[in-house]
Amino acid sequence: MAINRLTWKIGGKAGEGIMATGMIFSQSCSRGGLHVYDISEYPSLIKGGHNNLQVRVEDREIFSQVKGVNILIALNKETILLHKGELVNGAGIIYDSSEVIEPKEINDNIRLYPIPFNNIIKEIGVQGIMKNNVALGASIALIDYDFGIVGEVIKDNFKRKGDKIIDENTRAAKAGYDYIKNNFKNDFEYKLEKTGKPGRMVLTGNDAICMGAINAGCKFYAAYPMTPASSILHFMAAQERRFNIVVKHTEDEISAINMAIGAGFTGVRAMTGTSGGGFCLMTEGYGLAGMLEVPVVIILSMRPGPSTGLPTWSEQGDLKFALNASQGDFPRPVLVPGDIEESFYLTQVAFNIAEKYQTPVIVLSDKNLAENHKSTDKFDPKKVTIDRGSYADPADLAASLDTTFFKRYKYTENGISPRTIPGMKKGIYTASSDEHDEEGSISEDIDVRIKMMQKRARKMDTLAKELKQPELVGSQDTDANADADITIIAAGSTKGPIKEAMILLEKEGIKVNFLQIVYLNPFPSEKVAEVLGSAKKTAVVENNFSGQLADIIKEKTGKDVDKRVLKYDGRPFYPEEIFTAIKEVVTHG
Amino acid sequence: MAINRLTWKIGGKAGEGIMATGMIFSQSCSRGGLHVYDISEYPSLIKGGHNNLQVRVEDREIFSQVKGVNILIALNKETILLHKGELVNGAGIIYDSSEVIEPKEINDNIRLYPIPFNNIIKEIGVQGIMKNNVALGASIALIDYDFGIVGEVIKDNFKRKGDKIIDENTRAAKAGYDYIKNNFKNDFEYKLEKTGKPGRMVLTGNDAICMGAINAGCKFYAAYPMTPASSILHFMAAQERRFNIVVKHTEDEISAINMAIGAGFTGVRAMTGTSGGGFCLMTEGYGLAGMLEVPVVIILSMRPGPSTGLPTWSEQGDLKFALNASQGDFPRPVLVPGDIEESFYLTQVAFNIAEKYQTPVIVLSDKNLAENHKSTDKFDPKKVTIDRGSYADPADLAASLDTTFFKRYKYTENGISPRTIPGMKKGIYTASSDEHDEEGSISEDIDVRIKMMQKRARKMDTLAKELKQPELVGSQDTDANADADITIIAAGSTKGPIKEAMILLEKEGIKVNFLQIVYLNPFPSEKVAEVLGSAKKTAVVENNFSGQLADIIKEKTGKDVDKRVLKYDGRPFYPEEIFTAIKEVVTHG
Amino acid sequence: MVKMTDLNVIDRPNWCPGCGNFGILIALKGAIVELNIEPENVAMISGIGCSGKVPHWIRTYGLHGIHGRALPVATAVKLSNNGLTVFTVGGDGDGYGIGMCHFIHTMRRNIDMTYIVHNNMIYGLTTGQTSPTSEKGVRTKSTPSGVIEVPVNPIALAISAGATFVARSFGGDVKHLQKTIVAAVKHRGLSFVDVFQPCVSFNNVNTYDWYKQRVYDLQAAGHDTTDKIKAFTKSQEWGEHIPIGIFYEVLSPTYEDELPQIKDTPLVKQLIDNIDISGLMDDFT
Amino acid sequence: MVKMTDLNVIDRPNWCPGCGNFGILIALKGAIVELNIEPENVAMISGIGCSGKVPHWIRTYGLHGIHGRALPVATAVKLSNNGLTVFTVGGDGDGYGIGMCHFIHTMRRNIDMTYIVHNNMIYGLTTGQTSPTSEKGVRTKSTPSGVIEVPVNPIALAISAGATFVARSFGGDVKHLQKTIVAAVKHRGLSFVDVFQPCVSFNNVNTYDWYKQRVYDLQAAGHDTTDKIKAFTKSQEWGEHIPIGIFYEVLSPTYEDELPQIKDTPLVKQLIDNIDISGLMDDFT
Ligand SMILES: Cc1ncc(C[n+]2csc(CCOP(=O)(O)OP(=O)(O)O)c2C)c(N)n1
Ligand SMILES: Cc1ncc(C[n+]2csc(CCOP(=O)(O)OP(=O)(O)O)c2C)c(N)n1
Ligand code: SF4
Ligand code: SF4
Ligand SMILES: [Mg+2]
Ligand SMILES: [Mg+2]
Repeated sequence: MAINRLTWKIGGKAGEGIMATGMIFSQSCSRGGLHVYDISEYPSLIKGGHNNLQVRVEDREIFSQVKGVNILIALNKETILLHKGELVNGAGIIYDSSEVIEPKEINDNIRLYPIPFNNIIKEIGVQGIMKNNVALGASIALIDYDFGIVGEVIKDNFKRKGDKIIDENTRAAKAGYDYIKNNFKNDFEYKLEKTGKPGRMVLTGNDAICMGAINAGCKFYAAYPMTPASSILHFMAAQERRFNIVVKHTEDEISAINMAIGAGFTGVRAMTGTSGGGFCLMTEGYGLAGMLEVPVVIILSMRPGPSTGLPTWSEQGDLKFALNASQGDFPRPVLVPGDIEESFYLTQVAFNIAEKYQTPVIVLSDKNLAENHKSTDKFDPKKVTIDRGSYADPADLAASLDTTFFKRYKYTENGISPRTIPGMKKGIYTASSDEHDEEGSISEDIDVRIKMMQKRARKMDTLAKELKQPELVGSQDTDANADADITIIAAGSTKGPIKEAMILLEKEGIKVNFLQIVYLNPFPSEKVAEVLGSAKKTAVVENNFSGQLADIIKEKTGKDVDKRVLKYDGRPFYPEEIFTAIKEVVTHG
Repeated sequence: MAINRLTWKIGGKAGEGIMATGMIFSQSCSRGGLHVYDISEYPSLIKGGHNNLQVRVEDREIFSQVKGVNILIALNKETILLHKGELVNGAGIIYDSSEVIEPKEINDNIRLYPIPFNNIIKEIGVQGIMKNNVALGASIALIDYDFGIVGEVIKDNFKRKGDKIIDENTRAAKAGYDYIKNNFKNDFEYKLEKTGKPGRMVLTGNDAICMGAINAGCKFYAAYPMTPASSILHFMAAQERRFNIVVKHTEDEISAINMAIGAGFTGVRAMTGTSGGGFCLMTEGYGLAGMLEVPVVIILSMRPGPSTGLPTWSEQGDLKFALNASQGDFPRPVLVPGDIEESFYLTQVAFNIAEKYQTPVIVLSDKNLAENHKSTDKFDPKKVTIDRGSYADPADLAASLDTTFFKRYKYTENGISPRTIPGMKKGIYTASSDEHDEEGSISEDIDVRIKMMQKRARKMDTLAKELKQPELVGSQDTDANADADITIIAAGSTKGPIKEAMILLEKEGIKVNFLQIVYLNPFPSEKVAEVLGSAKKTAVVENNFSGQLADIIKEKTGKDVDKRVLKYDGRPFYPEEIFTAIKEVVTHG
Repeated sequence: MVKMTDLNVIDRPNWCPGCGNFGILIALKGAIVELNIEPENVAMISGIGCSGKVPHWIRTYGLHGIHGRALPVATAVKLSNNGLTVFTVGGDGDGYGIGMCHFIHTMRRNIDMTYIVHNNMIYGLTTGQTSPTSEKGVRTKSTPSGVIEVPVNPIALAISAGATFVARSFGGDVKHLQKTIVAAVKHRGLSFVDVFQPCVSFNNVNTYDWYKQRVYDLQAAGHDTTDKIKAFTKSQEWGEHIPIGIFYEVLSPTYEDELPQIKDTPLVKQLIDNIDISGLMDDFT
Repeated sequence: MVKMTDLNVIDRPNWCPGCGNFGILIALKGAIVELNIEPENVAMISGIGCSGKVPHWIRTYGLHGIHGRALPVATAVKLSNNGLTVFTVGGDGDGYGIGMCHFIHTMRRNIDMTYIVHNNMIYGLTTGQTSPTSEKGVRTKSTPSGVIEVPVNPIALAISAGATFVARSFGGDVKHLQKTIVAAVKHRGLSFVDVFQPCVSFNNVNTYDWYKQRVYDLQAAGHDTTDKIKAFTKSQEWGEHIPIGIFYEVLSPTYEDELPQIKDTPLVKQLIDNIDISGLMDDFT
């Protein structure tokens, strides 16, 4: 008997409400004080293709999926065929009793829970689409969880759709629940119990980015839909009137970034978001923001390329692109959150850096982080203080002439010049994409060019000095092991499975340290070099083909990592895969 | 007295025909068997700003400008003020006698040749714009060069404008010539003599790229104007009917690359060309070509960024951008010609690689190489043989079914799959930007994804194997010094001044080797690592702020070069600057 | 004779059951059969969107490129091999949103090819955001408070941009659509067909019924297709009665007609191994 | 009162002597003076081109961005601070070539700002290539055998795209131009003014004289600016007689009107240090 430790999965055709049902399950678990992590898979089509969503539940914080499914809701036969290999001994399948399952199709140790979905639905008089609610209820019964919580979640989720819909959904779920209770023995090996602790938020990285942006005072969001960044647009649009934000679905990504630049120039905190293909179209504007020294936050949510690639899957294949996009040298801060909390806080930091250093800032996410849900404690909205950077001193302004432009691009020691925005008397200047002098006037002068390049570059030095070097940690965020067998270096969403893998490795007696790169630029070369110099062994764990982070590490430190653990099939790492790869490096080199 | 060794310069307002006059001078020298190298400077405006063009002439091959001007034609006073500092002892200034030059304005050792331009023009009855021809003629007299050659060049250059124009231009030049002969002693210290050897072509890197493209069978050129790539568009357009090429000035760069892809897909050798800002807009199409495995050649002609930057000046600031543009990992061959000959031959190689490896290929040039003229021996049009790569075997096609798509993306050992083009019976397939299987059908399958990523990547391995590692050379392309004091590594147009600097260094007893990187990707890591491992000292010479080539070297080899010699003010290196910097490294580390 | 089955592929289109794209695909195939064009001489070019998947589901040469950029690709395909019959297919977002620059410029180029827009007034593949043809006030995922701008009018824009064949049809009326596509292909020059395409998943306003109740046939109504002002006037009709059929058709030289480079031989068939640049080199000496 | 000198800068514009841009700059300054708008409340947004340099030569806030992308920038400037008077200025290549996508979509948005295109029918700054407004057959550096496509008709396109104020003027007639700009700024909503601008360096066909001989004033001719069909019909006139003046003007709610977010306070003036997301976090629990 395993209590509060299971993986629940639902699969069926696209368009059957898989995601909504999974969400109800996740929230129900979270409200019972349990921790959840869910992950969904869907193809790039709207209806009919195979969708699935998998929720892992435990009573400790969890950071990724794991191998092994305990309960599978198969809304169609295909789901069984596709996922039966993932089931562990004692797992159960909830499926439509009208499907015929040959004994040879399924392992002996798997329990079958056929349910007459159609009959039930007819009996209680609800729509066919409610099948998944019946299945959901059935699964709740199987794992013996509190149906009351599920009912509440349904109520909250369908609040806006009215009582009738709430009632139907609840009745469907209850009917499934009862069917199991009435027709099967209560001997399923996996159970969930509510803990009595308060519930957590269940949200995605994109949700966290939006909350971070709103909390940071983002007042302008312009974007063109693109998976996996579209849900940022949807979120921001849904909140536009509540938080007084202008949200614009633009004609293309070129317009999106240029609008964000227009807003930034005018003094409004502005953001745009996209994925690789859209970022291609933004690269010219990215350089423009760098040259104009206009603050803009760009969310680049990665999916597998090249080109359209696997549009609904995940990859970390744009690291080097983000670092080098657009012509010429200019400050390009790139921040890489590794989890949902960091998505929230780093988005706010990104706004601060953008305004303080007057430069575009990229927040690099990926589909795994952007779209998977995790139960998360409420954020601290006061943790990151808003820093709007250096606006021009009113005294300076008053003293300036009426016939000249304001020295908006004044050479300063830290590279940061005083800022003015339209409407400010005597702050007048033109922001120019041509090389320009301190007043913003176009200049091709050798001296001006050299000084201006250096001034802009100094901003990056100033920022680098301001940042702390990352810290090496041991398993479960403890202090680093002094005598670790290996150090893993990674950036972004691989953090979750790495943390889980570290627990597994520790159990095997393998001591692992972890260095998370949060700032891809300015890169913490010092710390990374130190780690590479002192660690017994090193590995990167990356969701891409070539090992881009390892390349960057080598460029910055001159050192190779011992092993590049890579995965580029669009799927996130399982902790077990990292475990195996790392164990292999440690034991056989 | 210095014979056949001088630098001639002309300056005046934009729009006064500076470039045309310089071209006549260069061609005249070249036809006399002399070597020339010219370089022009102009601001990003059409008329009135200061333009100048400088021609260096010697009777040995020369590769760059050098410091020190011997004869300055000043079409206005500003030219004298701007350039007098560049004049060497004994140099002469040809200028309008109506300008007053105070003795203190000018060094005692400079000779003044005031000419009554307006009177002369009135006398011979030609337009005021012919002033520069008068000045040109005067300069020819001063250096005692053969006026007959100049007359011929004028005739050839104005052939299309008719006899009247030829006559006027010639008379203007002759009048200037006669004025000097009649009014000044023949004691100017710098002279030119024709050598009796045959003349060479006088052309730019862009001219060479176009000739290479045409010779390689490029039949489709689509581009949007952008300095310094615009002259490729002009050249190709001017030749469209002579060589049966379709040349399209498109609505933007996005269209340009997508057109080139359309042509490549259809089986036509296609090219596009742009500079950084336009390349930003091409990055999405660049990845598309990579995914579709469609051959396209992209000329990326660099100018100083970020953003619009210094649009009419030069920089090598897009190396890392070119190498990493567009999302995801795919083969990205990048070729960097270092001079005009290489511009010709490498463009042809680029077409061969593009078709053989079915992938986009970038040829990375810059404004210095693209727009400066050099006298050059005629190219060997047969040197690079056309290789169209692997089209599908007719037998395979005949055998394929009528109901399926052709295996256009067949997994092969070398990564290269058989190609079909529209019109081929039974070769039907769809080229898809989504990840796809061997037949081109969209697939999200794990196995397909992995195999397809590997297949595409293998093309790069195959190409890498095919390429020779670059060779280390000594000064004047001799064998490398076994005991060189320093090795310079560089890519692109810095090659010219480096070659000149090596001669200077050798004269000082400093032994220098040179390693030119022609393939930025696949990068010759092996050779570079070997050189870095064995050289006493190493330096890169780059026209950019951050030392991008040095970064790439470090990423690929883990090694730092000892010195980054950088220049990023938009101007090319003078050999003397490299000389000084290298000497400093050698002597003081 | 080309048969419908010659155009079939093994995979079934993965559009939502009931999607208006099915009808368009059938009409497209029907038109190719009716025109008797060999599949290998057809190039089907698309961008990204539900509609953009068409090339995968018809056995002709195809290129499924990037979002909004199909027209430049198609243009070059035609110029590279003017023996091919070239179609561009795609969505309203693809063509009138991100692709608008190419739309206008292609309309004025008069390349002899056919552009079919699956206009479902929504972004289908990205799960339901506003499109440039969404009506003012429509609430979508990206415009939960309602679209503020007025919709684009592709017919008026095409006419204004200089297109020589401008039509509209309805995916729910396969016969009309096939007839329109046939006329479009037969037209010498750029043919543009805007097709009403119900999206059953994300557009529950502009449904099959919605269109059926409104559309009427311009040709049946005796519209004069040669008069630009009348065509423009018709393009302004919207609401209870919406015209379909050919709005405007005029003959004028195609882009290819003005290229002596391809008069005798398509580019792709021109030999490239004996090009002589010696005269060119002489020019520079 | 704002004076002409308040708008002067120290540098002189570096356009070619005689360039039509000088007249446009004067009219623009004149209009701002006439409208009495404080320079610090004006934002002058441009892309790249000879004309794109305007913001550098007038003492207002300015943003000289990238080629073809001025309209999105301007849109956001206005939405971020709707107290500003926002101008977009740029070339025909910038606006009708590479920027065509934004042109059409901005026309349908009805943001209260003014877009002035310096239409010299050529690419000036890049030294003389064809522009989308170059007439068919024109030989330029990029079209030495003559332009093949028909020119775009910006007036017809703007009308078709839903613009609420569509006008044309001539840089050689500063009075007419200033009057037109003043009317454009006063119009509530998006105002578009196409301005004939002689380029003395690269366009020797469409000269001052060429225009002077052809242009006539629509308003003097009693044109009805409220009738879209008539406006479209007028937009088709070209050749011996070319209309200038206001083609079309209609009042309809601006984009800003439909944003309660900025009804009381412009975005830029809204405080951001006391935003409370606790309710939002509750939504996810
Ligand atoms: C550059 C870029 N931006 C965004 C996307 C995401 N995207 C894919 S299809 C699509 C729009 C689909 O709408 P439409 O063109 O109308 O086609 P439909 O699906 O409705 O047929 C978008 C925004 C993309 N693929 N590329
Ligand atoms: C993306 C990009 N492509 C090309 C250019 C080069 N460029 C600068 S201005 C210009 C066109 C100028 O023509 P127009 O917009 O008509 O302005 P004009 O100079 O005639 O006023 C071009 C192509 C650029 N700056 N950016
Ligand atoms: S989402 Fe709409 S357009 Fe796309 S396949 Fe489904 S019904 Fe068709
Ligand atoms: S090139 Fe033409 S548009 Fe540009 S400044 Fe000169 S005259 Fe004016
Ligand atoms: Mg659509
Ligand atoms: Mg122009």
